[in-house]
Amino acid sequence: MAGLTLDLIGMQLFAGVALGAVYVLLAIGLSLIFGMLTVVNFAHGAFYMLGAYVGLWLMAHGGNFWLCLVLVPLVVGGIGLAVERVLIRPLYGRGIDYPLLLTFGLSYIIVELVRITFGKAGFPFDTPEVLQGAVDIGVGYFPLYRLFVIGATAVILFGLWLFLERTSFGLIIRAGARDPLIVRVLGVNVSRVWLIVFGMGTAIAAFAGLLAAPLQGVIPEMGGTILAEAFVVTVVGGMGSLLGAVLAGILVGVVVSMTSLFAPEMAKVAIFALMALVLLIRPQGFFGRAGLMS
Amino acid sequence: MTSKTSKSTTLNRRSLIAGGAALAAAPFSFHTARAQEATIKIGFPVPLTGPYGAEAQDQVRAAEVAIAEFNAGGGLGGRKAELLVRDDKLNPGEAATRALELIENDKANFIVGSLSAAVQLAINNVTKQRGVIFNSISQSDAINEVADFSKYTFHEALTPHMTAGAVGRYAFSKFGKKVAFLTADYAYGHEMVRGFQEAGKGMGVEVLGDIRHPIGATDFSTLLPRLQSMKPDILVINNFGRDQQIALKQATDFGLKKTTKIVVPIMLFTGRQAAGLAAFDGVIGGTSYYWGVEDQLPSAKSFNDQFRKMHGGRVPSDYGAMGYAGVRTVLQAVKNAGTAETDKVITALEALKYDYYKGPQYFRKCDHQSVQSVMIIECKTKDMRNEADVFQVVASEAPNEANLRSCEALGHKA
Amino acid sequence: MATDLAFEANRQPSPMLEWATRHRVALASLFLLVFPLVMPFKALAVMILIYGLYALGFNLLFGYLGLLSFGHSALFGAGAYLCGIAIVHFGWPWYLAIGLGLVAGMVVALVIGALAIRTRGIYFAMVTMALSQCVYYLFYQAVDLTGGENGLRGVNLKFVNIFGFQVDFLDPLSRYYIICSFVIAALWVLSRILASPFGAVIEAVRENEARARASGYDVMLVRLLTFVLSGAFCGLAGALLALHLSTVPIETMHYETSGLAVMMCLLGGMGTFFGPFIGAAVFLLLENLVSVWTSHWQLFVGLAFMVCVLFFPRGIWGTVMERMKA
Amino acid sequence: MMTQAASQDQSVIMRTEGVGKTFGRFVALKDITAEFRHGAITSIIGPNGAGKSTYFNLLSGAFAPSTGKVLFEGRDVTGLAQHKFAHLGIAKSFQITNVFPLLTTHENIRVSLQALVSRFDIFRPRTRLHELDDEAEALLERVGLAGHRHRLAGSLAHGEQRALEVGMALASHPRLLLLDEPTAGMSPEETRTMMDLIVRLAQERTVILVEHKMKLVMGISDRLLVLHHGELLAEGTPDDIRRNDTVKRVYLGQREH
Repeated sequence: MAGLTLDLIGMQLFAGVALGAVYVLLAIGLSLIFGMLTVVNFAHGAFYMLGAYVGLWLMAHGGNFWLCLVLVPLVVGGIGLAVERVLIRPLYGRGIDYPLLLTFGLSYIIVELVRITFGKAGFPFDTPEVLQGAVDIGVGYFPLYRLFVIGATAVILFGLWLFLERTSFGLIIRAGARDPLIVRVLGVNVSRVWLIVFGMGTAIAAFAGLLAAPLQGVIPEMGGTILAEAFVVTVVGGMGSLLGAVLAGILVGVVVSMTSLFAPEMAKVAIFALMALVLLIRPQGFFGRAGLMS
Repeated sequence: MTSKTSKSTTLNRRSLIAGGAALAAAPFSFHTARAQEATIKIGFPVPLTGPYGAEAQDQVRAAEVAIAEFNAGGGLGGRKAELLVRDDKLNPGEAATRALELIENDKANFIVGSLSAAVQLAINNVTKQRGVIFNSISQSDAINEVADFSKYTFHEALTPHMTAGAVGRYAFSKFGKKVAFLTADYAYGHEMVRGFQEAGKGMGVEVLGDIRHPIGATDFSTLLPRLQSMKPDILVINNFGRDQQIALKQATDFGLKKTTKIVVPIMLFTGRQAAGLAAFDGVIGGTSYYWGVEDQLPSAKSFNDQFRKMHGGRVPSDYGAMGYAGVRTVLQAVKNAGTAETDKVITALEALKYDYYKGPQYFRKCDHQSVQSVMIIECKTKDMRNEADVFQVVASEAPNEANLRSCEALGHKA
Repeated sequence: MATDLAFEANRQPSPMLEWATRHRVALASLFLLVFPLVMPFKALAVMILIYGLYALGFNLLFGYLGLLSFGHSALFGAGAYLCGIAIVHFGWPWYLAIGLGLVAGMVVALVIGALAIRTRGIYFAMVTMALSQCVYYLFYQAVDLTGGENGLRGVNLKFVNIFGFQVDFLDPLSRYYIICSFVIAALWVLSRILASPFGAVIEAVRENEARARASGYDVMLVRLLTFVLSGAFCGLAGALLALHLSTVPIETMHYETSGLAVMMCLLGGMGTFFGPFIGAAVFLLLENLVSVWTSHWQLFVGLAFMVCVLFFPRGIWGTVMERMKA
Repeated sequence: MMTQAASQDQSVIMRTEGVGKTFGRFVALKDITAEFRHGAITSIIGPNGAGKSTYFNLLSGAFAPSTGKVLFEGRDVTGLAQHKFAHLGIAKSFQITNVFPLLTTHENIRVSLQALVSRFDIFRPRTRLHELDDEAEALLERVGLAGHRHRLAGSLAHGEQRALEVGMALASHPRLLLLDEPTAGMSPEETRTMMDLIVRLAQERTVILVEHKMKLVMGISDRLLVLHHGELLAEGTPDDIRRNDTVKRVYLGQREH
């Protein structure tokens, strides 16, 4: 391990956190949707991909990246609303298998529609000009855009926190995530809450997809790979727990980056090994409710 | 029937991929046209779905050109050729099933195709057991080795050893001797590393490190700081397709290009189009074919023109072009042998000396590897004639058996 | 995770249905005899048999015991690899290799099961997936034995010797019937298991774990044993796959193969005897037919799933059985 | 399975020595030492939140106590797995109806019977276990469900389900039967039938019952334990309890319903 310096470890940590940021955004949506609707959303990766493609389309039609950051979540969130209303709502109360299967089928359809519309090959997605280049973060030069991803994630998390803590609607969601029955007891219009939660989850996924686009470029399959990892994060954090999703997301990012330092080819399996370990010690994840969905 | 063309535009590819009009016209006659006995059937399994769908589609287009030429030339005494396209979904199990379908059900005479090492090895195992000629158009070192090779196995594509060797010899002499590798952790990646290292022997090359990443990685940010800290003259990125695009993009973001020359064994035409100039700018890579050589090579010019004519003015990609050569070699051998009988076609293939699109080629006797040129390319940044004019050929290594792994090394008796 | 499909429970069904249920394996055998003749091609018919058997093994755990595993690809893959390795590297006779594949499925099931059975619900699904990914990685890295990413090649079987008769294994129809005989045997064994006292215990545990425990059943042990039995079926299916394809792709172990079992099972009707088979047949046929016609076959597969979920929630066979009972 | 401590009083079937249970920081039960006599009906009573159910769960092995010991026929059974209790001769019914809803009543009983003879027999047809069928039939008769043998347990009326559950508990030939509020949610008529059944069952075995409605058990119990705030408030015969001032204050003082 020649050349293993503190600076390098510092860089790895930063890289890990930046990597984790995208996981966090995806896991939050998954966790929110699962916690409230008990829907295991297999189409989440497809919405993530859709975010990148909608961004691509907007940019090609005269939009800029900053506008996309606002419009993409709105557009994809809108699609999410429609999906919940038309496809998922009829399945409530039928157990978790059915929404799972439906969203799985839906992910096939979304990916294929994108292939038909945009083609099978991917597209480049340029990093916005002001965010290009690398900056000195004390331990080395780190790409500015990745710092922006960390910042943007923090902003989204802060906004979400404000929304959940300071609005009455947020209160309902927090209560509901802890116990879905409570919401009904409170006499709230449950279907409207669920509709909005699903829309929010997909909007955040789309935002994550847009953020990831300049890192990786855009292809129709981009959601598939990351979905499995996002599930790991969600489960490690405890399904239904937002705090868990945040901590687990960063943890997984850091575990990947640290594994990359010592045994890079094991970076992928490390994620799964971590999950197995966490669940064997704590079967409901960090902050999950015990016995949920059993 | 092969004049049926898949007209595709970048934004709308809702076109039928079936190779023949018969398939398109009668979607449910999945037995494929029970054409008269006389038709020479070439099964063509390629990954139409999956990450290499774009390349696969181009392979089909190029193969169609070969079929059309053969049929326009009167076929084999009037016997026409037919292309049976199958989607192997980039999955070896699916590919083996498709190969079984093509052989057992469609009675295909030959199989040409595949776009991954694992897939071609799976198809090869099926075809060699059943004594059917398979001409692989995808890179692999393993398929030439004695364990997998059979007399029915032909390999039209380059091998990682040839590609990496050519790129290595070029790069090490030009950009420096301190080399670091970033390698996808599977056979293809390892084979590339081996190719580079053998090329570097005797050139005083110093390997600073070889960092392996899991195949299908979407993020290299955790590996790049380490590579950066090694301060290499050359960073060789031994991965393929999407992995390569992302790795190049992120290496650019991390500013690696400022201090280091980045080299890839295979630089894909479609990859360059998907990832954009910024990622590929300044990168040196190898390829089996770039259409731009038509100015120097008459065979390339003629192939490109045929392709343009049949496919709405587009130009063939590197992997696509191998679909052409893969099918045309087999059909030419059929013509030379005067029959579609397997053993005679094998003999004809072994005797074939051809120049179809990239200069002279022939199949080496011991492992049926096509001995051919390797082109070294780099991105064009200016003077592009059109959208497809993305590379320029900076060097070309002439066909030379010495650049292949020796027959003994592959386990063949000399 | 309540299933409401307990067709094995004797609640006085119609005599016709009861007769059919009692002789279901015989009836299925008759059907399977003519099955390859109506399929587009024999290799597809074999794939349906193999994936049907795989889904059947999965269904024992998912449909009958009520545990959703996302790790079954490890059992399937272990069966395929061990059968293949026995032939390629050790030159074992084919029948012993199949036996080894079956045992390998059980052993991997025992290991994964022993670790995972303490978790429940969605967590169980995730632990099994994680552990199966670790198994995947193990086989991926053992390049000398498994061929790594290139897959294991050379599982070549030209002839099989059955009671002195030399049968050409490369002949598509003979291959079908040889593999079919294993599948029918497996169906028969499964039918016996479901009708056995232990079959009742499996369902009891699914229906009410706490009650089963209070009645004196070691629920963990029941789960583990069922997991291992499930592994035997999946391991056998894997072994047959290795022989049929003559290669073992690493994809066999990928978690998407686990997902496939879930999909086939739900499509056909979980907790029903033939559901997994029907699901496998419909899935593979649909994929095959549509993918010859258009490269956008995934659109149609996706649509078929959604239609099934929205309109036939009990799956195809589940819906048929329900109609027949009503 | 046999009693090992001969020094123990043979008339005591179950004994708890200083058992307590905490959930996190919440103390549900503390330091209870009590004895249950062989052949008697003992009722555990107390107001809501007194710790009755927790105590019941410790006795029936649903979970282990945080402190103290549980002895059955002189044998220490503290922390033993739940399913082993059935094999020792302890059976229980749950407070919330707990049957196998999608199995028939007959299957419900038979599965319970089978637990003692054939748990892991995976190959013989279960229909060949004739003796179990006959015994299941007899048990159905006993709990008054003979006419419902082919119905799915989930489709039975509430009272019938409770009866079925008692039948299932009896299937393990228990020497000790633990019943958690067996009449919860029942109509007065169903309650009367159930009480009659309990008295009949108690002729052959020991019964411990948890009940919220004190009046109901006064008549049939031999002994009573009164819990309050997780502690043992009093124990004795029904008459003792009736006369106990503390009990009157904390328990009878409340409105019964």
